[in-house]
Amino acid sequence: MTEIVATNQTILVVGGGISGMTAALEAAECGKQVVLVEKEASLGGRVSQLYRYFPKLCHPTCGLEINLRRLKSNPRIRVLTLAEVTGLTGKAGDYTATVRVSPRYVNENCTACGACGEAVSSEVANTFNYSLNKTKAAYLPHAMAFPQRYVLDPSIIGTPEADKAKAACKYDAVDLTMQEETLSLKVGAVVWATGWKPYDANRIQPYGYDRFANVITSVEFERLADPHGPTGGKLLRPSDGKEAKNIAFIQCAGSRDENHLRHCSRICCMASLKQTNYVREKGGEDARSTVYYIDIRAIDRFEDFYQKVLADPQVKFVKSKVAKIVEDAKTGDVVLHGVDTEGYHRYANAHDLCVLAVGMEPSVKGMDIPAEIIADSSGFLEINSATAGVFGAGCATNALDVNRAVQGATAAALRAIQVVNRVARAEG
Amino acid sequence: MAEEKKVAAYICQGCGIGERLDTANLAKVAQKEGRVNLVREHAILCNAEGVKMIRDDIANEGVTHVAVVACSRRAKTEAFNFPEVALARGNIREGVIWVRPDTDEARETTQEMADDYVRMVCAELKAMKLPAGNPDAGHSRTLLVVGGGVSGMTSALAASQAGYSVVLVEKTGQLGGWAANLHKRMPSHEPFKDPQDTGVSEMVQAIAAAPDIKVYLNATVAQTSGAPGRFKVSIATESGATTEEDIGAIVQATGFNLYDASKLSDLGVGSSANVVDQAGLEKLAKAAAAANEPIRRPSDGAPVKNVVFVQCAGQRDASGTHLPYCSGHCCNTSIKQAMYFKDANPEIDTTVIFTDLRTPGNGEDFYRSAQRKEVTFTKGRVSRVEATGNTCKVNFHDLILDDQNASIADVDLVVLATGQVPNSGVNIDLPAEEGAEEEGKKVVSILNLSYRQGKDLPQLKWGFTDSHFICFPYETRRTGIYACGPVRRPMDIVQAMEDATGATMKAIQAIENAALGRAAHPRAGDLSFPRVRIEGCTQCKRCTVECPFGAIDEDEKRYPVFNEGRCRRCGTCMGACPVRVISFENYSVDTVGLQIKAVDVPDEFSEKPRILLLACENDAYPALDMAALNRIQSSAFVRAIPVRCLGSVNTIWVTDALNSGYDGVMLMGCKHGDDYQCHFVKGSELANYRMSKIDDTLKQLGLEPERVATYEVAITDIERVPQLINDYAAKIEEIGLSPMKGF
Amino acid sequence: MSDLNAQAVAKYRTNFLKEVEERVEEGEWVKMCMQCGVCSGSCPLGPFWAHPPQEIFMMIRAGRRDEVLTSDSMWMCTSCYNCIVRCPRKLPITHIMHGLANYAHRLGLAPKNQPTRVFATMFWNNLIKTGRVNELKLSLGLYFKDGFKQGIQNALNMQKTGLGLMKAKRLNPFELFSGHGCKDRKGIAAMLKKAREIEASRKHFAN
Amino acid sequence: MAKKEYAFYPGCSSQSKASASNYLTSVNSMCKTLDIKLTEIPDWNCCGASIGYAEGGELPRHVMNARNFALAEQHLPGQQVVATCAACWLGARETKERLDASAQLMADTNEALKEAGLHYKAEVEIRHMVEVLIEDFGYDALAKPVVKPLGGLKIAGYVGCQTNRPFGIAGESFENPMYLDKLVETLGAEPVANYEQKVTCCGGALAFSETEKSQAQIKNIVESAYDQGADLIVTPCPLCQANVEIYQEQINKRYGTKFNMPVTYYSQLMSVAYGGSSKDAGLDGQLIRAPKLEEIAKK
Repeated sequence: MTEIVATNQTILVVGGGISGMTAALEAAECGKQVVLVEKEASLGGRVSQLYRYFPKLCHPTCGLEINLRRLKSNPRIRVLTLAEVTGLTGKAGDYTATVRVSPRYVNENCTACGACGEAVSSEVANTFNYSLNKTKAAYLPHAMAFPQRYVLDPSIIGTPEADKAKAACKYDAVDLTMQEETLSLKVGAVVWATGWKPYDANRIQPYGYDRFANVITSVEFERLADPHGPTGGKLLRPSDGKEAKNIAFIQCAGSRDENHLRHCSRICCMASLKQTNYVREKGGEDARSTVYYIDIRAIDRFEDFYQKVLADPQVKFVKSKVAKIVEDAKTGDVVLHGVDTEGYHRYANAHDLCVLAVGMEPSVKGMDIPAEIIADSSGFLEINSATAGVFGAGCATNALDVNRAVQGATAAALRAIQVVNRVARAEG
Repeated sequence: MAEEKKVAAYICQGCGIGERLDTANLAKVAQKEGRVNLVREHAILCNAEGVKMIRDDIANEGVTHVAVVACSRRAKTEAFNFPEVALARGNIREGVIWVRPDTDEARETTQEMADDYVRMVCAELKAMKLPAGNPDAGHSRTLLVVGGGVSGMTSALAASQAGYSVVLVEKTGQLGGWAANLHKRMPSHEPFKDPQDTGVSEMVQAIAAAPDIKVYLNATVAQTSGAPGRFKVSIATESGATTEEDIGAIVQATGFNLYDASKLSDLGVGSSANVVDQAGLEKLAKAAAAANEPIRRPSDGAPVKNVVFVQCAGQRDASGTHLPYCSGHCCNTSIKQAMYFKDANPEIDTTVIFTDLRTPGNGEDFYRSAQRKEVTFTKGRVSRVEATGNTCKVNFHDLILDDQNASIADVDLVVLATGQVPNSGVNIDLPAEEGAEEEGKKVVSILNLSYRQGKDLPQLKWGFTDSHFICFPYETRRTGIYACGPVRRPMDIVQAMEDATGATMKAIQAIENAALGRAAHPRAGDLSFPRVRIEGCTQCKRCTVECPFGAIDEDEKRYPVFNEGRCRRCGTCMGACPVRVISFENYSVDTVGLQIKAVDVPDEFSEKPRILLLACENDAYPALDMAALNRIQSSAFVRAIPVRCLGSVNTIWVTDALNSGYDGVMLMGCKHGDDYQCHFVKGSELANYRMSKIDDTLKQLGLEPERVATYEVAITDIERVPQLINDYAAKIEEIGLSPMKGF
Repeated sequence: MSDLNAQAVAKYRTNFLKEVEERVEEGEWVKMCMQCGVCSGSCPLGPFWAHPPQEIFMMIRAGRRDEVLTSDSMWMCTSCYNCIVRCPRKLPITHIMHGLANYAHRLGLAPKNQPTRVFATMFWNNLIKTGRVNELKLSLGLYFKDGFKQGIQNALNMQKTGLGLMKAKRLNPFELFSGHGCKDRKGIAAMLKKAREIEASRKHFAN
Repeated sequence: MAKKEYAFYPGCSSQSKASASNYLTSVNSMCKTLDIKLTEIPDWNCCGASIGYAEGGELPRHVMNARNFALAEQHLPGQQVVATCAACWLGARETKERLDASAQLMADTNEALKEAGLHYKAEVEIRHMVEVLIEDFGYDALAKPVVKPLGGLKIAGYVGCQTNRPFGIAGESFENPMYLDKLVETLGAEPVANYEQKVTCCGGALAFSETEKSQAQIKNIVESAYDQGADLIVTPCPLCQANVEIYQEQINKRYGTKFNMPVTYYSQLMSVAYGGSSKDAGLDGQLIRAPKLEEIAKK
């Protein structure tokens, strides 16, 4: 049974992405006790699945490394992975949270030596790579996974595969008897940082994501570009593994669209502008990018990044919401049909690969979240629940870039501290 | 802690170490050469039993220094966590067996590698002390907020609600800043349909009601000295009198100024009274609302029937004449202002001329709401605004209808969406005279820091005092001082309030850290701090100049004065010091120097070169680890030492290495240049510079310049880093072993 | 200029958008377009539009009344509804195009011999006679729309088809004389007359 | 299964000796098997079709449809109105939705209806025959009566526009609706896998006025069916059927193609699969005969 010390001066942070980690670290580095709950098997969230950040084109894993070092050296944070908050009752300064912890089947003895991974033969979809490839059913979620501990996929439990994994482990880290646990924590304040999910591209029918192999999403494109990704960092298109040299980016794929997401997801324009840099970085001088857009939203300081890309002769901009995509059955190329609205020019452009800049949907949408937590009609949390001690942070509250998400998370940490400090003063 | 030092080395046999290496020999090395007081081997050092063994030794044997010879310092940190002793890690898993083939011919060199890492960790421990903490801690728990606008007020209220007292300094006669001049603000909550009240007066009242917020109006900061926890701030008031405040940390919320619209004569400024900027319209709207009248055009007071909003006026300008950036809020602001007219009288024609409409997030709902209210949005580029008596003619290129000569005539009012110019004080990176003279106007310092490195916060771009880092928006270069609001980057009220709350969080954290003498991010919690043997100092000033955080001042005798509270423990000063008088208790010229010397360098006939690799612990070292995790092999002749930052690399390490017969030295640090990755700002750049200087030394020693090489490495370079190592090893074999061996 | 048109110009002067909102079916949606162009790209006859829908919306906002109302663009609409289902702002574009065509037709501004305009007029007049479509008369009417000679030509072109249809019992030569139809033709006529009156008043077609 | 009863709105083209009379024939035969009772709305009138707008305008169009609703409410109370023609269904449904959405429009409509002595109570449901088949029966139920599986037939399911957009069949995608393919499978034939012209517009009413432009569209529709090796095209819409079948002759003239692709209604396939003769299935009504289908019917 997992032992956790928590009081009504403890801060519960839900979500171990960059927002949740930030909120947890800022509070803990201010001397507060924190319990950090993450539903995946390791921390890091969506940013750890990005190859580079805009506008600096630096690597998210760099920041993750720093945050992990802060975390490792901080005794005040208790991390629970494979855990989800299923209930929250009480009031500010006096909450009881119910946390469901799913079995990992690997305990803290794990040294990440990899023996179990070698032992098992069955494979499962590699969700870290958005299922673009497979991984062993005993796996380390990714190279920077924290906790640095393997996971057994539930699908092999009760099969000989699981026994192979257990047999291979010298450190008696594989525990096939692990059961789901439900914990009940006493906490004073809660930071809800459950982040976002990419909008389901299947639902954008005219673009045929469900029908055409070479139509992929922007998050999948990040994995293609990443050395840790399924193609080792090469931009190989799914249909035939051919290197993609002529790539289309479709903006507002799901965003700004009343058939899909009403809101603008804010980051997609910059993300695509950034990804045109990948195309150049990987494909060299003869690589081409075409960005199909409605408005380029390179907001505030990012404008100069846009201007740089605009000046790049290898990148073309077309002010148009693409009407539909047709697949050229012979070549596997995708042909984009539409009208360039600046002066009305009709086009039917063939590309090797088409990247849909999919919108941000708050993760809580469609999830059953504790009644304490108020979401607007788009599923975004109300930033500051006036009297309550529950505060949204990061992309759970709005469509934000990393920088703004972290600002919000830092702010949320203070709001939580205000609550527990009140409790502390009251208790003297 | 026990008086006399007792060093113990623990050698793990798990993860294949036992199979691949002769751990008994490692133990022997630790004993004989490492001279440790206690050596133990264990089958699985990180399991409960192994950890208990170590704890027991600490408790019962009085062990004060622990060498864990097992996996990388990045692994198993929960298990190997002994805060009460000095701890060092010998990395023989990721560092040795995972990067070497399991073959007979490789066995010898692999063992030598491991032996060396044992020697190194023992040597490191010898020179290490458990940091005792900073005696120079400051204990003020008061927050200084500079600027009484929405950002500043938000910060003050947030701090007081968290139980901290606040001193709020506002240069004008009242609180509220720009927001106080607004008629309304854009909506912050669903349904994002209509403008809402600014809420400024409520905030002003809340501040008045807060007992622990002391407000200085018509006041400025005359001087700021000291460090987090012990800032001394003198505040100049109208009367000319200055008062001193003891301050723990500072939030700078000095906001923005309007872009000088008089530079926009093409857009009718100057030629027509009916051309105003957004602030100008707010004034008109406020007046009209107060008088409960329609908004009137300035020229003759006739009610406005036709208004045009020109977006990006003097913004997003690639030509270099005007502001290069976008101010982010202006599209929503024009939408809001168009609603001032439409909500009052739907018959008024309102047109917004834009190139890219930028209404992120729920702003899209606000945009739709404006369209529903029949605000017309036209994608176009305005070329000229002509004054035509009491009206104007707006000429533009209609980009949708592809009409170069489109125009709107009989416009009663033209509103220019001009940008925000940060109010960030002196640009300390400009030479003094330039810094003082910007567009003829004397630039007034805001904080008047008595820091050796300048009066105000360093600026990032275009005068904004933002953080350079995406993951760390509050990674300030002046510890304990945090900027927020439009002084940091262009923003609207919602963002400013969020930002101010975040900055306040960091300021409060700085107060808490200062009280305990702890370092702030990125080495959060580090209790070590630079110590100087002042008697050895030659007053060369390199440390004071090169400190990225302005932590070091100079006293009247020009000796360095270290302000630990400002220090981020990067060691740049240590790397800079030519006489090596600066060190940390757990990281010093010796902790690294002795490791280098501890390595067993075979003679020139052995054909076994030795290469020293100094790797930045943030990007290069993790990359090495992850390469090892993927079992990517690399040369057995390399000995890697993680460093806090390449900036902390003292050239003595390199020359010592070469003198003691190493055949080459590799330095791996972060990207430098405009998009630098170094979290200590200039570390890798400095190292580069210092190594370029080392060439002369090499010549004196009669060595080839290739013997020292620096690389920019990213944390994702898991394939590249081993490649660099192997290429370099090959290069060394090519130029031959060092002639310096055996001296 | 037709009286109706003159009256409209007098009533709305420069504000064409307002005119469209009050008088054109679903016209109040025009202001909601955000110029993404997905409609134009989705139209099967797109290449034949002088001004595609999203451009027409912009022209309306820009007050280009004559250009819009005399254009034959909206007559290109095949009612495929691709634009409607793809529009991110959910504009009922098909209906707006129909509405504009109808309005231009009503004001007598639509291109005189625009074939779809001619056919549509015929179709409606044909169906209201009996309440149901008389396909034979309709097709014959269509053939002879450009005069007798051309009509014979057209008819001959389709002769084989026509005969085929008759053989297949899908075209009835006797429809020329009797054919299908509703019983309550009077009621239908009265009902439609009333409907036109109401619509005229609702849309301010004051005469 | 109990008898299902609906108020039937055949539409102008599906009258005897009208251009889709064979549709009607096959529908009747299909309904007989499925035990569906269709009662024609007495004295129903034209829906105005997709082209009625230009001369008819808005309210008159709605009033025409509302008249049918009123008649159905009056004579066939409680029964849903079922249309077989895509345009009729669309026109009627559009009217219903607009009237439901606007009290004003509803009032105006009834004011006009009064002239014909009618009143619309807004109680009717408007459905397409395909909806009835899929939702009220379901593929499994539709498979049961199959006695002559259409094995060996490869069929291109040409959905077209008006049963598909803007309303469409519940749960189907506008870009790639599957219901015709599923129906074809249900009847034992092989649906064409990726029939890319599945939802291309045939030109609709503009086939009469913009002949060339429409025929270019139709050419693609037929061509792609050939490319995919289809034996015939199946459609749910009379106008689609007529356009795609009738104009092949002219297209051949215009483009020198040799098109001779049968175009049938789903109801004809069902009638045959349910054991109906060519005559029951209205196959004698084909301008371009469907020999393979007729063979199966003969068996």
